Amino acid sequence: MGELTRDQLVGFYRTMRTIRRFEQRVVELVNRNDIPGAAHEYVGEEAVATGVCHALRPDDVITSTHRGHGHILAKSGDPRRMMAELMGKSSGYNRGRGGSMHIADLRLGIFGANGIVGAGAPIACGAAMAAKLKGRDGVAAAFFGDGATNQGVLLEALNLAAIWKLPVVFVCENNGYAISASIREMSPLHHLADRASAFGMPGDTVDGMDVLAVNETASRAVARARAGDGPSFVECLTYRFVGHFTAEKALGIKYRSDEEIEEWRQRDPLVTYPAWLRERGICDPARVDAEVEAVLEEAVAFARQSPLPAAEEALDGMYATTYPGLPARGW
Amino acid sequence: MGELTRDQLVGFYRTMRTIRRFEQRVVELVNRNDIPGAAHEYVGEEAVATGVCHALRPDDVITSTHRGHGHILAKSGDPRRMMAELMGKSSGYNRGRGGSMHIADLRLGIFGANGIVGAGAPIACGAAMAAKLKGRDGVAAAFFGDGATNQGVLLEALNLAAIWKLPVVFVCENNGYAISASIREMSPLHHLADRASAFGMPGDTVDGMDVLAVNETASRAVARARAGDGPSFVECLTYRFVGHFTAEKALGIKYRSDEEIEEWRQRDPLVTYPAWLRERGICDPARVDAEVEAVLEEAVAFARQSPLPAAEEALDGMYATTYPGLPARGW
Amino acid sequence: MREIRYLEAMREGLFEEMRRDPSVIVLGEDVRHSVRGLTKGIVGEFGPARIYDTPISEAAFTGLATGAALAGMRPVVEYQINALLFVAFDQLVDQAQKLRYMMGGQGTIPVTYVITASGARRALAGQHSDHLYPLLLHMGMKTVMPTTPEDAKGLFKAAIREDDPVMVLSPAALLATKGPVPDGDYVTPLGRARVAREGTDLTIVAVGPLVPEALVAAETLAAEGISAEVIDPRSLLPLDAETLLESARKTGHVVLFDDSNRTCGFAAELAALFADRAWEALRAPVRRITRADVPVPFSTPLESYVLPSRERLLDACRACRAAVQA
Amino acid sequence: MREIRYLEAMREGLFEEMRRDPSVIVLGEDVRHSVRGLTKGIVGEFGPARIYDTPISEAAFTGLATGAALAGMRPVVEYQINALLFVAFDQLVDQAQKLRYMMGGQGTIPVTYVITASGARRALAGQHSDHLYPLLLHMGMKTVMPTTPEDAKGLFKAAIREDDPVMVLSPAALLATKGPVPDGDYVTPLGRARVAREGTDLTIVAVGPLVPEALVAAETLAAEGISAEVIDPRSLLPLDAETLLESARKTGHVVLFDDSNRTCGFAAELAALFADRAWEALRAPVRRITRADVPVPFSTPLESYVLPSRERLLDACRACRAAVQA
Ligand SMILES: Cc1ncc(C[n+]2csc(CCOP(=O)(O)OP(=O)(O)O)c2C)c(N)n1
Ligand SMILES: Cc1ncc(C[n+]2csc(CCOP(=O)(O)OP(=O)(O)O)c2C)c(N)n1
Ligand SMILES: [Mg+2]
Ligand SMILES: [Mg+2]
Repeated sequence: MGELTRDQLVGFYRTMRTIRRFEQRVVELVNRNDIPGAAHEYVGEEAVATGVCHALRPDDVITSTHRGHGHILAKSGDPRRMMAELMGKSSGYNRGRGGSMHIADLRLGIFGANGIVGAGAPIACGAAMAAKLKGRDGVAAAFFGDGATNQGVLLEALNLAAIWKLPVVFVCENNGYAISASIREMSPLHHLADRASAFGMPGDTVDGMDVLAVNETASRAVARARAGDGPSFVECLTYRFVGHFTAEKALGIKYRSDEEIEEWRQRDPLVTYPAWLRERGICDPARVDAEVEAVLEEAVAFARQSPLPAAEEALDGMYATTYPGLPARGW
Repeated sequence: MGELTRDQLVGFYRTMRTIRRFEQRVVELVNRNDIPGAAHEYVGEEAVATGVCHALRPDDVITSTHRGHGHILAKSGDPRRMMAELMGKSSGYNRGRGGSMHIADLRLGIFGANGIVGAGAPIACGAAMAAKLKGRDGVAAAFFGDGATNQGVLLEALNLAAIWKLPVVFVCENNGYAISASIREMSPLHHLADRASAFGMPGDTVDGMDVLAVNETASRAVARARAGDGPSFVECLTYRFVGHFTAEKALGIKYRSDEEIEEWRQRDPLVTYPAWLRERGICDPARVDAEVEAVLEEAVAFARQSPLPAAEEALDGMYATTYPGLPARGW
Repeated sequence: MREIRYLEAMREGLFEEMRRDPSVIVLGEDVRHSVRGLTKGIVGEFGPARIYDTPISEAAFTGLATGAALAGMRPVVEYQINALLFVAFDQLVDQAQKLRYMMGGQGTIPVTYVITASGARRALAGQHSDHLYPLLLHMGMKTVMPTTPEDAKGLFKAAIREDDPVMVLSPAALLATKGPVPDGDYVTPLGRARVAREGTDLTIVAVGPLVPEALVAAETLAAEGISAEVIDPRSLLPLDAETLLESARKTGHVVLFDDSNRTCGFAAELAALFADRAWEALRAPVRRITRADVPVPFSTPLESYVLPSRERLLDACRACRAAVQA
Repeated sequence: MREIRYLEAMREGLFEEMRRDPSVIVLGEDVRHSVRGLTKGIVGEFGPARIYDTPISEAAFTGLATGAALAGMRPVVEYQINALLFVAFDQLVDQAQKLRYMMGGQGTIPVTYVITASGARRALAGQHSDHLYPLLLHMGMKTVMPTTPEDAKGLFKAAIREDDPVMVLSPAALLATKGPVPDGDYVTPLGRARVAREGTDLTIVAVGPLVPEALVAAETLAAEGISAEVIDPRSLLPLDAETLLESARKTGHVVLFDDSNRTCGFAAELAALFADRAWEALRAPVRRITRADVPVPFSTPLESYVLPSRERLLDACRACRAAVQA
């Protein structure tokens, strides 16, 4: 793996800070109805996406989840086009068709957020297989939550990756809950990484609030995959500081104790990591903060200025090859 | 568990012999076109169904597979109504609607063979849950093959059973192959029972050609379930002496070496077990053979004599409560 | 009669059935905290043995409900969105729906599936906006979609008592609407359509969230001198074909206003039904206003373009009448 | 022209495309030993890197094909029976089919799915006899069902070259039939119906395994003085609506002969199409002969009763003509 450079260390912070601030703006914009629909914020989990994606190359692939903003930003997604997509604008990544749960940028290897829990895992396996067949040493990382470890297709995907030694890293973001359901009740396992051995691959559990730890473990898994030694499973222990989605407050449900939330907040990577950077004199985080602010300011402005798509575009682009009468109109 | 009685030991043989001879007749009848469609014979695997079902009570439940005749006979299914079903007769278990892959007798706790690999496992979980909720100490056993261990719904079911401590025994009949696919290539695991720990339950691997070993292990798992201690996974190493289905020969495919087949045949429970019974003076297997022959003779005769269902019956019984126009006719 | 909200009426129905029949249990994701609101307070009244938060294992818990039902329970299974049917599809349509028939009529499978916020809400995009009832109907699954609080309670209760699998779809757009709901125990039987508005010139068959839209459209048409009858099938399978055909025979003009995809959708089935069995009476082609056959897009102008709209319904109704007058 | 069997023509098509394009790979259960016969000899010619026996994990290998396709491969995925679509359903219709649209048109997903023995074979009962194309059409998936060896090869090759997901259904009943197949490279384009027999009095639209049945029925009708036109859509989506409508406009009488379930089935879609767009020309109601809406039963008399039959087709054709003459 080698030592991390100063630039890399600062880069981790820039990514984490970008995710945190991006999400905070999303919450504001959702509450103001500038972003319609549901957004699942990644606040608290920044170290996971950052640690993993910084272990990847630009030509590597990720598949993401309903809680995808962090993964996409960490894989160098453009905040402008993301924000525009969230606002349903035609300059958005998906030309307004996808919104939060479907953002993709194939050129950056971002094979899409996904609205279906677990569904991205086999797609990542396919990308990995393609890399292998084309004689490239590309790797695919599949992100998914603790809840997803009980979804059949994900378990099937683990097995496929193992028997075909696909260069995949399965990244389990264990934030303790699937909406209101505690993973303690939904799984008999103490460490979800223990499921890995049943699928013939190494499993590690790592502190998902520590970007350096995540990056180190992910880098090992990526190197293993790249070397042709097959898949790995990395469980990252993390926590979301916010509700399952922006609108959770309105539901009036409570499934986590204030103490639990407070305990995890003590380990906020957006507090601990910049403190560490400052202490070591690696950089002045405030500088990065200012840069990030400018980028996000511009992203929001770009999104706001962009036009909405024309209604009739809704029937375009469903098929790569189209035919008369396709897709059928509803009238 | 306690010592097995002489009656039990003889009973094991009677069941195994019944299955073997039933299946041999099925092959003949399929080849003569007296049984239409596809039948998946259980020849070679008799010790598994026998050992497991003899560990169950009459009010316990099983779910079976496409290769179900053995399970059903071992759970006291009536060979007459089974044979009639295979011939599509109205006296068959399913009144001719189901055939080989769907035989069921709910009163005997036989919740059906199933044409979809892995699909019976969650159904067994449901039966187990019902027993628990009704305050009974009933147990459900789910049979499935090695190939089924890679089907998502089965893996999901393992987890459900574990977290809810359902009284289920998962019986994996590892006969080495899913049609032509060797489990060695389809799973990274040496012992499929090793998947169990990833779902928080004990897993055992047992010699599936040894009815006593199967029965002992299954009895332990059943006792555990009945005591409220939750599910277990029992892998039985076995082998089918015949093709995947009766018609396999016609396909002209070969995926198992003659040596391998021969090796397993050396361990044929229909040879080794009666020899053991004879040696110990427990019984004269030839007597049992004669009884079994008579039973099967009668079953075939019963099936032959029974009438085919009337065509119009085809639209009956789809719904427990019916309505005008339901089910829609095709004309 | 007292007026309550649709969702509250559903909840009343569920609680009443649980009191009435101890074999009714509830399974689904987040049902204890009741993210969807249907099951709020259920643990308090009925205790933890009758309500189960499931892992994200839709196929398995659907199958579990089947097994439990065969063994004498009467499970109610909640799915958070239509798309969850996709991952549970084999267990729904190939197991629960088929088993009784394949077993030659042995046993019953009294499972009620409920999607408490069914169909499109605003801006949930391609995987959270489907309305999949045609897939279920094609596979023979009983399916109801109540559109008033009264029917919501009555049909939900009827579904729970039914000895077959029944899917109950509660359109997201209607959950907060209020309406009169009778006191005390009642059920709305499956297989009976509701004439939501009487009329003589034109029959609009409207489904689920589109029924209120159709009623508004009917007012507009009335002002234009067209008397539209609006029929709410509410029970999609079994379907009350007679009430639909009778209306078509009376008006001679039919416009279908359906919330599913177009190709092989529910409106296609109805059009085929009318073209076959109301042929003599029809005086204009049967028109379908449906969703377009694309995933529901996220951005509001795109979404509105793809979903069936009142404007398109009005155009179709006018064209349908004009066709004849011309 | 040389005559070869349907299955052999498919196989030729697959081999030709694999030679032509190194990105074509094959995935499925038992494809190396080729239990279905389509892939016989493939390992020998193309080596193990282009053909994968999968575990019984249909959802995962379907998703894997999607990912591989997005990354530049062109996978051909074989399913042994229709029911396997159920367990892979989310990955098929909610992922592969939707992703491109939801991504705003990024990328292509050139996956070909093939069910080499599609529909009912004899006595395989409720879970091995489905014919599920209406479910796919409803979700917008391109779907073809060739009925001659020539089309089998041509449409399969076209499907493989198509840059979208395409389902190829090869009816079990037709795999062994022989017919002329051109030498050399050709494709049969999607979206063009085939007029299998010309006629003037009545249009029969027949699907898949029912096409040969319809042709026999047409001979019987001819002897009775009714000239039936038989149309084989062969490409179900995209559908060649114009050819179908043209025939209906010519004959004024339409009978649909479809191998899927009735409710919300393919015949419903066609009936709706005709009732809307051939309205003026129709001189009798559009009749549907389809499967009954029950799982296919095992026993032969029951099975025959449930599946669409030539006798019922003939009755419907006669009634359809009589309706007018009366
Ligand atoms: C297959 C499926 N089931 C259920 C849902 C509804 N749902 C969306 S997110 C979610 C919880 C996911 O939990 P987890 O995987 O732990 O991810 P997290 O939200 O914690 O990041 C659920 C149940 C879905 N989208 N897909
Ligand atoms: C979900 C599913 N996939 C594929 C099939 C086709 N199929 C029927 S049996 C079988 C092999 C099953 O292997 P295994 O589970 O090991 O059982 P065995 O036949 O060896 O007893 C396959 C692939 C099916 N019926 N269901
Ligand atoms: Mg989580
Ligand atoms: Mg096997």
